[in-house]
Amino acid sequence: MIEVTRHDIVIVGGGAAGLRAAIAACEIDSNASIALVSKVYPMRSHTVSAEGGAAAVARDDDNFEMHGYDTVKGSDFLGDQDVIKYFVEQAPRELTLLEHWGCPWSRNEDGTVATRAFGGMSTKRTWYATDKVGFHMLHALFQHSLRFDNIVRYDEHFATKLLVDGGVVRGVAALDIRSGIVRVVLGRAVIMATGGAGKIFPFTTNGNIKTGDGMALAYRAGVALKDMEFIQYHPTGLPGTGILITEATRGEGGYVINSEGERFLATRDYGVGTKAELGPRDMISRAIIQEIEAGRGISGPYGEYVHLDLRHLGEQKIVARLPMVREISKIYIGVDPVHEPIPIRPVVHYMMGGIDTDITAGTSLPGLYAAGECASASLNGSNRLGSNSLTECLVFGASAGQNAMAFARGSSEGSEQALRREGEEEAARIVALRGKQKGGEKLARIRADLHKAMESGCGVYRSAETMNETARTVAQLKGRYADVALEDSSAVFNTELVAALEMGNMLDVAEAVANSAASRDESRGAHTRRDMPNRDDQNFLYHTLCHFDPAGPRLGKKEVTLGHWEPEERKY
Amino acid sequence: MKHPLLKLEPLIWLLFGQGILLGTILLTPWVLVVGLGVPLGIVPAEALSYERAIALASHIVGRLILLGLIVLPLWKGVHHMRHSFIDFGGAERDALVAPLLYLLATIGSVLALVAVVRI
Amino acid sequence: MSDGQQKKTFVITRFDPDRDDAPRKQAYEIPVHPDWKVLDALNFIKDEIDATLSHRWSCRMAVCGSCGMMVDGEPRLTCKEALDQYGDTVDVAPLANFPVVRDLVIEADGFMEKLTSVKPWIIRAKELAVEEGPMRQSPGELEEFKQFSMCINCMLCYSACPVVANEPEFIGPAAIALGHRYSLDSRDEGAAERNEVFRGEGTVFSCSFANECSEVCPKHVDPAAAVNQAKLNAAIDWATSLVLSRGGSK
Amino acid sequence: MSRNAHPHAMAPSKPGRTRTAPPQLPDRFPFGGRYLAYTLFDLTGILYLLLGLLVLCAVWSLGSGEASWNAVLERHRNIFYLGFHAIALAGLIFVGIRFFGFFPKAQPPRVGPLKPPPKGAILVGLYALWIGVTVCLSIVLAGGVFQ
Ligand SMILES: Cc1cc2nc3c(=O)[nH]c(=O)nc-3n(C[C@H](O)[C@H](O)[C@H](O)COP(=O)(O)OP(=O)(O)OC[C@H]3O[C@@H](n4cnc5c(N)ncnc54)[C@H](O)[C@@H]3O)c2cc1C
Ligand code: SF4
Ligand code: F3S
Ligand code: FES
Repeated sequence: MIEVTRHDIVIVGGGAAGLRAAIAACEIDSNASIALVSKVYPMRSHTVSAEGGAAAVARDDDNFEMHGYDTVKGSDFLGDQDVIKYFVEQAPRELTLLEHWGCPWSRNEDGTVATRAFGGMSTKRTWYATDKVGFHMLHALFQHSLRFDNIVRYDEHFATKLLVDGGVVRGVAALDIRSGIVRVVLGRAVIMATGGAGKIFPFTTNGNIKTGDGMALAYRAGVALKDMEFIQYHPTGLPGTGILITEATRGEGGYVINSEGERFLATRDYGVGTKAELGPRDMISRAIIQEIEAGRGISGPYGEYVHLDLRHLGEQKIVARLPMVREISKIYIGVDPVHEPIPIRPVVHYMMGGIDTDITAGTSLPGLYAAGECASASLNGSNRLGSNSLTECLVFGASAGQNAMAFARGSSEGSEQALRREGEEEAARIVALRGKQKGGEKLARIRADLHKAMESGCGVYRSAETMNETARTVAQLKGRYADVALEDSSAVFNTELVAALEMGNMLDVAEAVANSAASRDESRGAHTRRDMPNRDDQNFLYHTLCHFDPAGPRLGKKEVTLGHWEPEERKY
Repeated sequence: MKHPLLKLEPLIWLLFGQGILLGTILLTPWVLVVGLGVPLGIVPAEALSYERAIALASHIVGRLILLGLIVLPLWKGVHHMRHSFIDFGGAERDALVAPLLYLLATIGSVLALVAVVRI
Repeated sequence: MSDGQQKKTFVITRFDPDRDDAPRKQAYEIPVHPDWKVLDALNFIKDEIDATLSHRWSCRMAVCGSCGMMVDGEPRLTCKEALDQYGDTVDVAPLANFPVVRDLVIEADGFMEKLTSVKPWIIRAKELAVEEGPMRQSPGELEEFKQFSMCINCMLCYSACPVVANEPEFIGPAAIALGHRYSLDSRDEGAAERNEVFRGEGTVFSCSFANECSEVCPKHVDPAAAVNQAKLNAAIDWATSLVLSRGGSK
Repeated sequence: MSRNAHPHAMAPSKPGRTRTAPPQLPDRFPFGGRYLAYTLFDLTGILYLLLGLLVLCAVWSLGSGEASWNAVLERHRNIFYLGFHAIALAGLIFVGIRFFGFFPKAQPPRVGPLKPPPKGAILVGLYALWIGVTVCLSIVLAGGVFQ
């Protein structure tokens, strides 16, 4: 049994990118019907957990050229330069809009918006609202979106399939988690804004919902996933839980120290130069691993770590600028940063790669747009600079909304009959999976094995051998997944069913990550190989594309758009 | 349950609030002296002799204080009783009970006015 | 670590509308880790013992607001509450005062409606253009509403408030706090509109200042303060509108 | 087990999409844990109502002449009246302490251009007022002044 509804456009995802897209669409046409499908209530989206800030040129001593250069250099020159230029120019406008919509940005004494330093940024250009930036941005966006009654929300609906008819995207099939019904939500354009996929790794800052669903849906619908090998490790995660301690701690002047109390980023040569703690994430993560390998880590119940020391900032500054860091440290690791250094180690944080999009947020599939972490517009290249991604969600969320609306106007509705049939097939698949007793595999086992494989093959340091091994394991896991047995046959709020669907998506994303990684025979940005430590612009200054094929992924290449900044050695 | 009283809710709440605030402040000395001190003989009975009571009460300040001493606690009383009634599961009957309680307080308030004028 | 093998029993309220007439209790005895939060235990049960257990969670860092439940009778964020503060038996139930969808999952749509009803967005007589740039707001002006903007919509306050339990129309602590937050924002001009809402069907005056909402709020929003401030503002607004409409009636 | 809350508590305006179990009140309500103080606080409503009515009676009698006033004074010596006033005093102090504690935070940071004094100052002011008025009025009533 399915239910069919029609809208002008369908947005999948209620995080910063999805909400921004919805609002952008409303601004164009306040009568258009906009479906917002999200597997959690929008304000629960993982944007909520972003802490440090959002970057945009704001100060007199800053300009677009500098923001652009920092970004392209951070990307290890794999960022598309037209995209970067567009992004930095739109950024101030987008953050200003958010200010108009009520986001409680922290302020300078004169009432202007305050900015802070961030890793890899050459000046203070990160707007912040203490250290709960994502939370405040998401709630401001969500609350602002509530004023438009033409946004029709499908809360707690899990999109499982892109519906394509005549080569054009016409909507999605979505499981209503609450009732178990499958809805066919039709629109003349679809925007994917489903966020990242950190959950394919065991140790991540990402929440439970970040399972790469949108990437997998697009991938299976024939759109390439781009640059999937680039997984950002954030240097400062709490051992055990992986909860993030924001980079703003370093922006505000925190030190990273080893077991000997040494500020190794400043004293040793890790490529970050005088930036020390304000270097980019990939370099600092590698430095921490090297310190640990050199025996200068501290060992604890959850493995080796180093320290993030904020004590010299003083209680007043910590309370005023970093209240959440203090709260989190106290609750989740039992440390008060005012008096003790915080244990930290690199943790999987962000996917530079994603659905292959261009400067318009469009994809190779007509009618399909993507924005936010699930997309790869090639802003971030091989390494994202902290605080660029929240802004990215806004900039490309807005263009996705605008361009999808424009596309929808010129597009027909597609054959309802065909789409209904597709929806029914999807519903049948889901019903068959629900409480499927036959099978010898347990979901939790598959997840554990996936985690192990991804960590060993796609960690901070990689090698041909481990990556290929991981790619093989993932392929096996896909086979085991087909044999999974489930226990819960209830139609209502069946979270086991949702987890099983998510597992299918994670395996597809993991497949793309492992295979893309194995194909890049160089070290660049977050992709660091022990066996090939150097960057190779001659052969590898291109984007990796990974295409879905039931027989196994097919890899391809895409040009990097250069033209403004010449690639050079990345040294700070 | 929507009832016409909703419109007057701000007024009721203001009276109620003052009942807690000023009512408590004014009632404390009253209970201490009139309710306990004099009857227990701690305070000499002459303090509340008819003549003295009349003299104090007929002053304009005296009249105002007495008015406050009656009206404010009445409103605090009925409003809280309404809350209690709802808390103990009477929400369905609120549309009936609330007007009755507020009527009681209104009648009491009118009588209070008469009483202080008539001294 | 896990060698000590401390065990605890979790008595969990279960309800499957497909099968159960009414909620029932089910006990699980599991080994627990000293560092665990309550949520870790639930996830262990789901992964290892009973995959049919349903509960909401995501961020596991006390910011997404999805994991609220009654733990030993008190509304708590399960990802924030350390297990070691509880005894050998821990009772976990869905949030009080909400209809129960399944197991530990409650109906949140009613809350979403209340949240929307207070117009939680910046209202201005004339919308600003982006070109005008960010508005100015002093740190002092920010301070006036900052605390009330910290709400994560976890709804714990709703399950503690006796008025919410008994008066279905009551807008309730978090939503009123949110509306009040916008009215206090120096960039907003919509206070009068919201006061209208506050005096309407789910009137703020229903709140009996139980203060339970603030007691249980994991984010120190102090919604009781917001609700009671909103009362005063709504009352003042009512009084002035009374005077004005009498004086200004043409 | 706890009692059911109002059947429509926190229900959406349109009926939910699946069958739900009815909302329950928190286990401890109304007399357990912190709820006890709240419930008692509300129940002091009865005390205040009775006190208001007693004062009304007294004032009315005062206006009716000496005899009825003296009857009032006489009545107050009755053990029930004394007991009631003792309980009432406890109730007043309880209400005062609980409410004055909450009062400062119930003041908006701004009403138009007006800002209230700092919270600490409000609290000190309230207690000063309470004690001050109690002492002064008690002295007046007890015949300390205006003889
Ligand atoms: C801990 C942490 C801190 C961070 N700090 C910063 C920072 O300081 N600065 C910065 O710039 N960036 C930061 N980031 C990165 C940034 O927050 C994210 O990249 C960004 O929030 C992603 O937003 P999004 O809208 O793309 O996705 P999300 O916010 O993850 O939202 C995804 C949405 O898609 C929905 N969805 C997913 N799958 C489905 C499906 N199958 N069906 C229906 N709906 C679905 C979800 O319900 C959700 O609404 C941080 C990230 C983390 C994890
Ligand atoms: S006010 Fe506090 S308890 Fe209530 S929803 Fe918000 S954060 Fe949760
Ligand atoms: S608990 Fe409820 S009664 Fe008022 S003070 Fe909070 S809203
Ligand atoms: S899981 Fe997000 S608040 Fe607990």
